[in-house]
Amino acid sequence: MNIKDIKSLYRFIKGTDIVELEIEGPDGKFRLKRAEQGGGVLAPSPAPVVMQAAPALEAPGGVSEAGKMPDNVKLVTSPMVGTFYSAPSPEVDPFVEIGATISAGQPLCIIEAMKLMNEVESELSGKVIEILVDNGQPVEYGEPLFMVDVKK
Amino acid sequence: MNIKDIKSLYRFIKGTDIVELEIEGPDGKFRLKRAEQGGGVLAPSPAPVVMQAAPALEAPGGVSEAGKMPDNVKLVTSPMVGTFYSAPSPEVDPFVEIGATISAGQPLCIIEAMKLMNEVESELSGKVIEILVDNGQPVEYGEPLFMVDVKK
Amino acid sequence: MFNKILIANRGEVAVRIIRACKELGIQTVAVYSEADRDSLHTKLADFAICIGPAKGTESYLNISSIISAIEVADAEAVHPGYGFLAENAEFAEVCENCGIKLIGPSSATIRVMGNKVEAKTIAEENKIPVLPWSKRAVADEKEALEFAKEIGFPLLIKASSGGGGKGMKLVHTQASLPSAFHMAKTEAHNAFNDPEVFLERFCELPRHIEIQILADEHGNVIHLGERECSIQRRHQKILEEAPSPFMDEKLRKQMGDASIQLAKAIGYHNAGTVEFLVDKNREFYFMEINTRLQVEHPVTEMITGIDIVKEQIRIAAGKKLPLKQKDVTFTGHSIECRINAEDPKTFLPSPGKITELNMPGGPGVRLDSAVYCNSTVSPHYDSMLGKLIVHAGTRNKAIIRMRRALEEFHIEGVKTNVPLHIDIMKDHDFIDGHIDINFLSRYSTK
Amino acid sequence: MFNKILIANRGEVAVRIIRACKELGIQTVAVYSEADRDSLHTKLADFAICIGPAKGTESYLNISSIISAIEVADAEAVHPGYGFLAENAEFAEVCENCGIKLIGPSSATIRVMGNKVEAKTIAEENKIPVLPWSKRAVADEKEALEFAKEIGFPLLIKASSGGGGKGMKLVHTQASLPSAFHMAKTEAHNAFNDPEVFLERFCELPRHIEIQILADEHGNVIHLGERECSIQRRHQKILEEAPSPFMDEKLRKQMGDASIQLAKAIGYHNAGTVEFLVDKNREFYFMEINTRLQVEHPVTEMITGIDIVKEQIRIAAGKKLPLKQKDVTFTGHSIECRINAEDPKTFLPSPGKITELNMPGGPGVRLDSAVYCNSTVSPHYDSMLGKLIVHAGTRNKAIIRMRRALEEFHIEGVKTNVPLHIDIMKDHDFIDGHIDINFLSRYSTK
Repeated sequence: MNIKDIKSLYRFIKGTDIVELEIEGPDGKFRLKRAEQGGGVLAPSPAPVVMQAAPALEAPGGVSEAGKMPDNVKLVTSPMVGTFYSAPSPEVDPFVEIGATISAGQPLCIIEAMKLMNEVESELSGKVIEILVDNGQPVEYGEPLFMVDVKK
Repeated sequence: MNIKDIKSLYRFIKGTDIVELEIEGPDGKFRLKRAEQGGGVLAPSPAPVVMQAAPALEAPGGVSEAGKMPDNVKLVTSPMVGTFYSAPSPEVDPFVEIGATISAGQPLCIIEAMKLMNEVESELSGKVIEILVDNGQPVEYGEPLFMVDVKK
Repeated sequence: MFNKILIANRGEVAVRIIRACKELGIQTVAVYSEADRDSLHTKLADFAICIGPAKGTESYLNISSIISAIEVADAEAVHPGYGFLAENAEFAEVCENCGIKLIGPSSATIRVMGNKVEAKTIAEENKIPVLPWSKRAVADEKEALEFAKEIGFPLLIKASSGGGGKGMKLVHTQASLPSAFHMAKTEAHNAFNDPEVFLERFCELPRHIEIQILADEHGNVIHLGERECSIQRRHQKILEEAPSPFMDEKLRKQMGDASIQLAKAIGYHNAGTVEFLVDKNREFYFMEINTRLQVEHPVTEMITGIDIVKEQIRIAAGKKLPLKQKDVTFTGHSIECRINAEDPKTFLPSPGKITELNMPGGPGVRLDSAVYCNSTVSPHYDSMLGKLIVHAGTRNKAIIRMRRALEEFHIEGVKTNVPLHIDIMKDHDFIDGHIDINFLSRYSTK
Repeated sequence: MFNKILIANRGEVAVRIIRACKELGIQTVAVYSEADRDSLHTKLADFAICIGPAKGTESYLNISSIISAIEVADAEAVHPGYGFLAENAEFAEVCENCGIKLIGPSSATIRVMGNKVEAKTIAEENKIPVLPWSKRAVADEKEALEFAKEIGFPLLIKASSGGGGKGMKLVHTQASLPSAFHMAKTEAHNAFNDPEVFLERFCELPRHIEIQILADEHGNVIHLGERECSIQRRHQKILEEAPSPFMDEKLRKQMGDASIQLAKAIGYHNAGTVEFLVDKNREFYFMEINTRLQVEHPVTEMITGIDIVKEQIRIAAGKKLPLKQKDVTFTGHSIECRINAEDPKTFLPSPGKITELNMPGGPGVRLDSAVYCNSTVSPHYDSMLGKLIVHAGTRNKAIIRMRRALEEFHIEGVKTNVPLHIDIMKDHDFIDGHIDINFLSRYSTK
């Protein structure tokens, strides 16, 4: 666990309702505490981090491995590098918000790449339990965007 | 297992009564067959090998690990680098021969180092079952010289 | 000078470019596929962006992903390395349109030089010697037979968009020309999506010698001497050296002058390599220009002391060349061995996890590598682990040093061509400098 | 030339010597202790002989074991490296008596130069500047007080057989002289089995600058310029460079001429290093001659292109120096960082198994190392893992390159002083060349 790892984890946590995270190594311990229902942890980040800092030599895997989730929670990841937009234009409402019920094929967000607006459609049906990135934030290929509870 | 390993093992085997040796890796298999009692495998080597060729990067450990011996068989190893002589002078009989019963403190051989003749005394009592080096052969520090059955 | 450069590549060349940037005080952005999350270039860059899955077409060859990554990273320039998008005119054009500086020549230069018929035509117009050829793309069998009469047999059918031997056919007799012509067209179409082919006289047992040039954006062009690249297997170089044991001062000046003249004629800028065939009578023939950094650039760096990658970056930033031709001097001899993860006998790639690794070191040894112990050699990309480069006072000393260094190389988990390189270092023909592009094929049947 | 050389050492210097021998076509015999069975020098040599248990006194310092090994290996010469038996006059004498060629000066030279009183006396006789001193060993307190009046305070009490700061005491006042004198004698006796001490003026904030010389057995002596070795911790060098940022052509000539003169006066042969203190007024004072290869020899090799280890071997084989002084030229700047397995804060050794390793590479980087991934750093010997050496056109570029290379260094399983070296590369005093032998002590309190 070095500064880069911590930064990278923090960046992950920042977009979620995780309020406590404890990790021991190697593979030994893992503790995660989420905010109580209704807690408003999801404040927008004032200075969005531009990209993932290069992982240090000792950092295995990427952000998506940071937490192990229950089987019913799935991630929607970014299909390309670009800028994440939660709505088709600044004036209108976001495609989805936390708590929304979604079905496969429904548009979830837009990734702008090379000035093209690419609509990302959901491959899952369920309930959106987290939006992991901020509006206007650059995202990598494979970066988790939404947490969906597929049981609901 | 490369040529160097094979040569090194052959050199080890040459001074013993091993007649067959099978090794598989890694740590998987090991088979060793010794000569029948009275079999004369211990022919003197016509061209003594001057020294141990450098072990290749992949060769773990040294000669002494090549075979695992029964608990009652112990090795007398060379206390220094030098030339092994089985007798105090060419005209006289060797200190010990195969089958000899020895007791602790008894001289076993001479190692010549820097023109000095160093008598090697036994720290074991028992029966000499193998002499592992040839008369006049250079030996390393720690190189096995005699196999002694300490039960007898 | 640039503040931040994105490197649109992977492996040792990405590491090489990161090193140059760090020494120039420029921030680096690596892009990586999912398979390269733990690769050295991903770890060494200041920033790293995942651009797609392992497959090259979906990551390192995906122009829109890379442009997006440049934009989100706010990089001012992009270095394409070699391979992938390095000679892709479309990528260069997109960069130009997006206001991103591509560290290389213009898209127009890349496009023209990517077509061998156009390149040869321009060379001839500039009085650079070329092998007798059909002077244009050959339309049909009938034209082929006509041109063949002029050129004579044996001759080569080559693809206009070709490279790496694909779409190339050697024809010894008129009788076999028609079928070879159609096969070449089909191959060219499949490999390059362009069935255009032309005819060229076949040069027997030539040497492959190339001239490194540097051209700034102010019209200054210099050459950094030649590289001998005759040791090839199936048109893939595996060992290069500088200077060429075949070269003399007069021929170097002729080939260097021709290269500079051509570069000036086409308004070339940035680093480039002019490839020639040289026959046993020391006649040289223009083949093509590689509009990018070459794998084998370090041997030139070792004998000239010039950092070609840094010069590329400075040129792209609009700087003038710091040297004139007379300032370029050559010291000693350098050899590069490409270390590939492959079976030294079957030449089949050997991907896997590197479980033990000892790299050579000591005086006169340079390693441009992208692997480390416990790293994984991916099956998705080319099998080159890195390059072992030596420098010494003379060619003979360089050969001895390379052999010493190769013998220190120890790797487990993947097979490599190190044993083949050791054999080459002991080969009397190689030691005597008797090499041509068939050296390795003759050699491997020994 | 020799056919077979035994290397009476371990670690990176043994590897360095094996490399030189291989390039000269000489067979190599490594000796190793039981703890070094899997060490790199054991693996790289053509032959390897186990000479004893891990403890140095029973293996690498055991003269009779090493002589026996030379005899059974039938080696014609022995290279002692540095440390262990490298400046042991008795070992040199035994070699001479046994007809074994020691690659180094004669036992007589080693013995005389091992005694600092004798060395300083000879230097003074040859008009080489020395710091004001007692001119001989000091017998008792009374003599010490008399000499102290002449020399003045502050002064140093030093052991005649000393080295590495042992038996050395700094004295500021007459009152503290007697007790310091007795403490120094006791320390000297314990450390070197020789209680002899002498007095010397204390030079404040000096630089430690040394001159590399090469002397053949035919009376020819040249110098290869200086090395700046002021970055020391407790009298242990950790970083060296060449040329010294403090040096100018005039001072280099003066110190070089003095070194050559001294070497000729004592009939020195083989490689050697003349150590000087240089004060802020550019006055230089002879300290001692190291009658062996220095750890930091690569920085001189990098700027001169001369392979010092090969020259040592050629000289020992009776060859004449291939160069005259005027042929020695200096190109660019070189820095060496000693990479030690130690805690970068507490400086305590950190032995262990290396579980992850990425070594730096690329242009201008040389690694003289004896470790590999999955190898074990033994607690029995000194903690140096190897040396990272860079070369570049200027000192500033060399510093940037070293920092880049250090940042690529990645090792797990042992702690190293790489972070300390990175800090030094960023230090403004270091970058500006404001260094003296207290640099690191001031630095570590920052």
